[in-house]
Amino acid sequence: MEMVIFFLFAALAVGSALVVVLHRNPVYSTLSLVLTLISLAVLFVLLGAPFIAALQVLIYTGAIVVLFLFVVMLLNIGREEASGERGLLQKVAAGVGALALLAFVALAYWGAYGTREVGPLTEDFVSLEVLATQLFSDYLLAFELVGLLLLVAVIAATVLAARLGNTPGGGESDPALPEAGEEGI
Amino acid sequence: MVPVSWYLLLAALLFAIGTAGALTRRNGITIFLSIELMLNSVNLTLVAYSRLLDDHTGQLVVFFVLAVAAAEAAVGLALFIALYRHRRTIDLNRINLMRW
Amino acid sequence: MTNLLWLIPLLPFAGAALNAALGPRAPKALTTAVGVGAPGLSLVVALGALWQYVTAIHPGAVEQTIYAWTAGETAIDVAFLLDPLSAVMLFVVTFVGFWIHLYSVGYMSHEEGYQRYFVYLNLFMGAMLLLVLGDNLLVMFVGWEGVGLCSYLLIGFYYDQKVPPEAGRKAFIVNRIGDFAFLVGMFALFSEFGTLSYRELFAQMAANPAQLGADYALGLSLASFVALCFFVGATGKSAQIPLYVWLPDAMAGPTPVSALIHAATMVTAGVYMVVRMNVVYEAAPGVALLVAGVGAATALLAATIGVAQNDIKKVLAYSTVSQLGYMFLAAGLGAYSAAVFHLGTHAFFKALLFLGSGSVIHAMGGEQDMRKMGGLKKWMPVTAWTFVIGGLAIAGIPGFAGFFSKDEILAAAANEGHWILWAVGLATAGLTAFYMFRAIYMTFFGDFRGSEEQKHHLHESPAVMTVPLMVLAAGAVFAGYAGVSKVLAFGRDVNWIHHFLEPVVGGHGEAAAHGEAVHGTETAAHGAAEAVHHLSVGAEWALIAVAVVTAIAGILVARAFYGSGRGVEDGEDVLAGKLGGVHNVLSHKYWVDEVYAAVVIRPLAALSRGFFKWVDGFVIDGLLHTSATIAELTGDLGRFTTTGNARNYVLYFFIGIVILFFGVIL
Amino acid sequence: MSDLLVTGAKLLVFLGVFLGAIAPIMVWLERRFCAFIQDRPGPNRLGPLGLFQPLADVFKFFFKEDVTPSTPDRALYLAAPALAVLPALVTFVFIPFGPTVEIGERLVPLIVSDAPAGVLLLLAIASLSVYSLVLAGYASNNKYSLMGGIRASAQLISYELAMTLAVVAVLLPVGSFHLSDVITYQQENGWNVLPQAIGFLVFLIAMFAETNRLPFDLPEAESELVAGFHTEYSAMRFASFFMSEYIAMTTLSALAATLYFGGWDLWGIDDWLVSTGSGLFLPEWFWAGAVGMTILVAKAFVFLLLFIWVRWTFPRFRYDQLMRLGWKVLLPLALFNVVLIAALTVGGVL
Repeated sequence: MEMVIFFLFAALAVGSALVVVLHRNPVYSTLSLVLTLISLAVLFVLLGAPFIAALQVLIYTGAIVVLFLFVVMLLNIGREEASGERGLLQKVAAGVGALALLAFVALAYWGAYGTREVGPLTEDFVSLEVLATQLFSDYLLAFELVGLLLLVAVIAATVLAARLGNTPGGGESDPALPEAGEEGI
Repeated sequence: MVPVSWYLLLAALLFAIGTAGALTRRNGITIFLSIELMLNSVNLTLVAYSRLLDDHTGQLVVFFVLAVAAAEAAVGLALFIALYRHRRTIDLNRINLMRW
Repeated sequence: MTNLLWLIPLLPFAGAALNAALGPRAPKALTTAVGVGAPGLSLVVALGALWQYVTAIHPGAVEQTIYAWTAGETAIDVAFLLDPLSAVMLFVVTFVGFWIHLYSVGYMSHEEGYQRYFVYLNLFMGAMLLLVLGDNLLVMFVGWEGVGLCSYLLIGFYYDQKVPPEAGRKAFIVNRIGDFAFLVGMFALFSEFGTLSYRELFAQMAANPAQLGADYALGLSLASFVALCFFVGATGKSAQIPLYVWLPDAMAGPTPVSALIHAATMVTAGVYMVVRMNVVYEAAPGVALLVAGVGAATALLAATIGVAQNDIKKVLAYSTVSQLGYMFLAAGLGAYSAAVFHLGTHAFFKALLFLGSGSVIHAMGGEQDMRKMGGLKKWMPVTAWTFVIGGLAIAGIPGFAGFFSKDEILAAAANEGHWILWAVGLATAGLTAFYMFRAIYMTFFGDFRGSEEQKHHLHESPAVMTVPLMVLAAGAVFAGYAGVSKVLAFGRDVNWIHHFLEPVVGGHGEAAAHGEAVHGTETAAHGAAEAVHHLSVGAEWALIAVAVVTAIAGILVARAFYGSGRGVEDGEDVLAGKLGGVHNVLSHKYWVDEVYAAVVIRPLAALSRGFFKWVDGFVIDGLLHTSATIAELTGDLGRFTTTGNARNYVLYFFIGIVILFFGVIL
Repeated sequence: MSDLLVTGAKLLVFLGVFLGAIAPIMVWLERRFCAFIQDRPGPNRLGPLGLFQPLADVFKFFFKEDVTPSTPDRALYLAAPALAVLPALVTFVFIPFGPTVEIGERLVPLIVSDAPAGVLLLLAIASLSVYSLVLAGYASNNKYSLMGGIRASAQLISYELAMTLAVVAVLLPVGSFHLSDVITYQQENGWNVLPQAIGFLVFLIAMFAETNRLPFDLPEAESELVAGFHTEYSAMRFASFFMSEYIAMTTLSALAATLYFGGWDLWGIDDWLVSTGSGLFLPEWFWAGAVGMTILVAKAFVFLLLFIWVRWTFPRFRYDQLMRLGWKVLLPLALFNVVLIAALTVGGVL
């Protein structure tokens, strides 16, 4: 059963990831990313991290990717224009590099763990309480710093996206734009 | 039970796809999406290791990655909007003022 | 108030900082209040501290450490010292300084850069007080450099004209030569004794006198070497042969500056230093004699030049050089208290004379040539009579301050048996009387020789300028009574200043006693000579009479030549015709500047040009150009990677990472 | 396998109640209640009190012509209505409708999915509903639709934040992400609406914004954007949006009832009803489920009536007012509420 779910969603994740990267229309890319994220969330549940899975859906798909979609629609970016000059070398080099990296990492993983399996999930591991306790004790400073980082990001985004004077287009939805990334934290 | 190395391999595959996308695409938004993909593959690795080592630290790092990704998305997209406003494009091949 | 010692130098510094912060647009009244108020408060504190110090029953030296300058074992602190010597200097500097500040309010009132002037002047006061009050040589050196800087700034105050900035540069560079020697002397002392504090230095010297006598460098003993170094430093600051050339040029600055810095206080720093280091000079009799000789030579040389000058400030400038020579003469003869005494009285009457000349220049609308003055007594009586008092004081007429101090110096020369030095001093005294009264007659008596327009503008200066004149005139009269010698007092011991300074400069003090023990033979001979040559009371009276007669003779000669408006015919000095070639030599200041230019400056300039052209232009620039060309070529080669496209850069980055993975980790 | 069977049964019950009963009733109620407020009869021809009117509507939707605009994104155009229904249908699986009961030998909690982070998942899935609006707006190839979609994305994200924070404040004293624990907590400590008054207010307002109901119906503001994101939809596709909105309203109402008003519990009256009923011909577990469901639905209906009442009472907000309310009033208020509740919880008051 678990194996089935794993392969189902792993395949979905890889497939949609390919669509993200290959599709010419950014709207489809964005939606495919949503699929990938949801597949990964399911895998998280399989790995005994339901909280992270919920956060993944809540924050990533519910907020961050919506923001992407929002921007795509706001800027009304159409399809990528036909490939121009000198794209080939870059593509080949990137592809080869990515494959080399994949091969290397895969070999390393396989060498290290093989088909090793882990024991069944324990109550403690799934427990949100243990996770939360650790977050608010050992990682309290990091937590606070992340809060600060988000504040800085909000201010930065507001400053960057704030329009000086009136320019046409975009409609009245702009005020919401900068803050939207704050969702859920 | 699914061996943990499979999750790791899946993550590596997603990472490679994301990398290739980030390097080959010219649309700023798509590149950004590819980077998000890479981030998520790392998240999967972290959760897998969390499971492998029976340690919550991996999950907590994912939590922080989520927060940082949110910040990154907010700032990055604001940058794209500002960029678009000035240049009327987010095709990175056309935004090559870093030369000279 | 001695515990507020630190406040005395700090106040002028604070004043300077405040005025600088307020900026040139600040209301004039505010600038004035700060600029004069700071030294005024400083004076109040100084007087309080001095009163407390002098009236104390056993006035040991007051020391006050403010701040540990150095970390580690060698302790050099920012510390202040109030002992009899610095007390006298403190009084002179703050008192004269304050009145000159006040005078400046009137003198500078119509000038551009009023605020800048007070910033500099306050800065100078602070630096000078640091110099005087410093507890060790390093603090003194900081003050020493500070006053040098302020001197430079103030000489070049009128920076939009040609001459003042050049004069300022000259002063600064010449001073640097002396400062270098000072530094070397300081290093020598530090390397030997490991401290720069006066108290510790003298204590160590007293404890281990052999060290001073030991060979040190250039075939000189430590004492001689150090004494020589310090003396060279002093010749720079105090304008002695051979480094006196800057002082006459320094007259390009505003006249109150000449009065304060280039007459009353800064230039006496060299004298102060020599007196302060008297222990060293006691241990180096040869150098001491050199000091006396140089002092005497400078005194005579400057006096002769002064005779032929027509610029009223130049006359006073050479007079200053001459009087400083007197002080060094005294210091070199071991009559330290006489030197300090003359320093004090000179500060009063020379400041007075300069301020008087300033008043005259102010009235004449900037004219400084005496040949175009005359009869000014009629328009500016206060200036005229205070100037005359100053002249009488410097000439050494009995009853005035200069008489007492000059007499002490001549008596010291006579007592030591250095009759040649005495004769030079006497001749200088006569010349001094002559040129001072030449100036007085040319300026204030006879008929006015300037243009009608100038005549129309003649006026007495405002009270803010005449009051300091009167105060300083009073000082020029009465300051001398602090040091009435035993002979003049008919055997009574009323020489207050001598007794006051005794703990520092002694003669009977600790250090001298030790010096005697070490240099047994020498000092014994010295003492013997002293004993042999010690003059009888009658002989002293005779010598005093000779001096007074010489002074009066000088005045009378001046009157004969210049009285009642004589002496200037067709805008030329009659003396020029009478003396002929000699006058030519004198008016060209013995061509010393020209000689310096030919011997030192031109060869140096030529050498510098050579370095600029060949070493800098060819070797250094060549190396630079070569490396730049290589970098450029390399850049050209790598240029094609710089596409300006961020995606390409990311790709380079990524490929680098992949290579790293495979190369390093595998 | 029987686990799956039970879950399926529970799912069916919920679907039946929600889709088969509540939605049609709501359609009818909206029209009648609106008419009541406007002092007119409303639809009263078909059936008693016009009760069969929804049925007629359904037929009409089925048989109307399906007009499709010429759009470059036909796939997305078709997917959008489906995406609208899906999250709305899924979310209610996390809402409990009764206590844990014994059926035969096994203990069955009367909740479709008792997932570990249930409430979070509910909110997470609910947040996905924004995609349907955005895609509908984008794929319609119509500028009004696009604007509606853009508005929807910003609005939903903004208010989701305040809503989530309000829910967090409820969970704080409970110490669990299970909604059943929230109900148990309320059984012991009284309804949350009193201590959580601020949070409830925030939740209530956010609820209106999340369902695009007046006074926050800017994505479909008919006076500005024709019909907003669903301008280009007709027939059953339009009905899908229409239905999903009602389902979402119902789910959120049930959630509000669960979080703040004790859910299926009614001060022990439910226990009495169950024990009375179980003496009759049906087993106890049936009565527990039926009574719980009835109470829950009754409470939800209070909110649904409120939805309608507000809709016909208040004017629409302007867009900047909407954003100001969300970011400058509700969010700070919700944050303050979280801090307050946290302090009270730590202090032992709650």
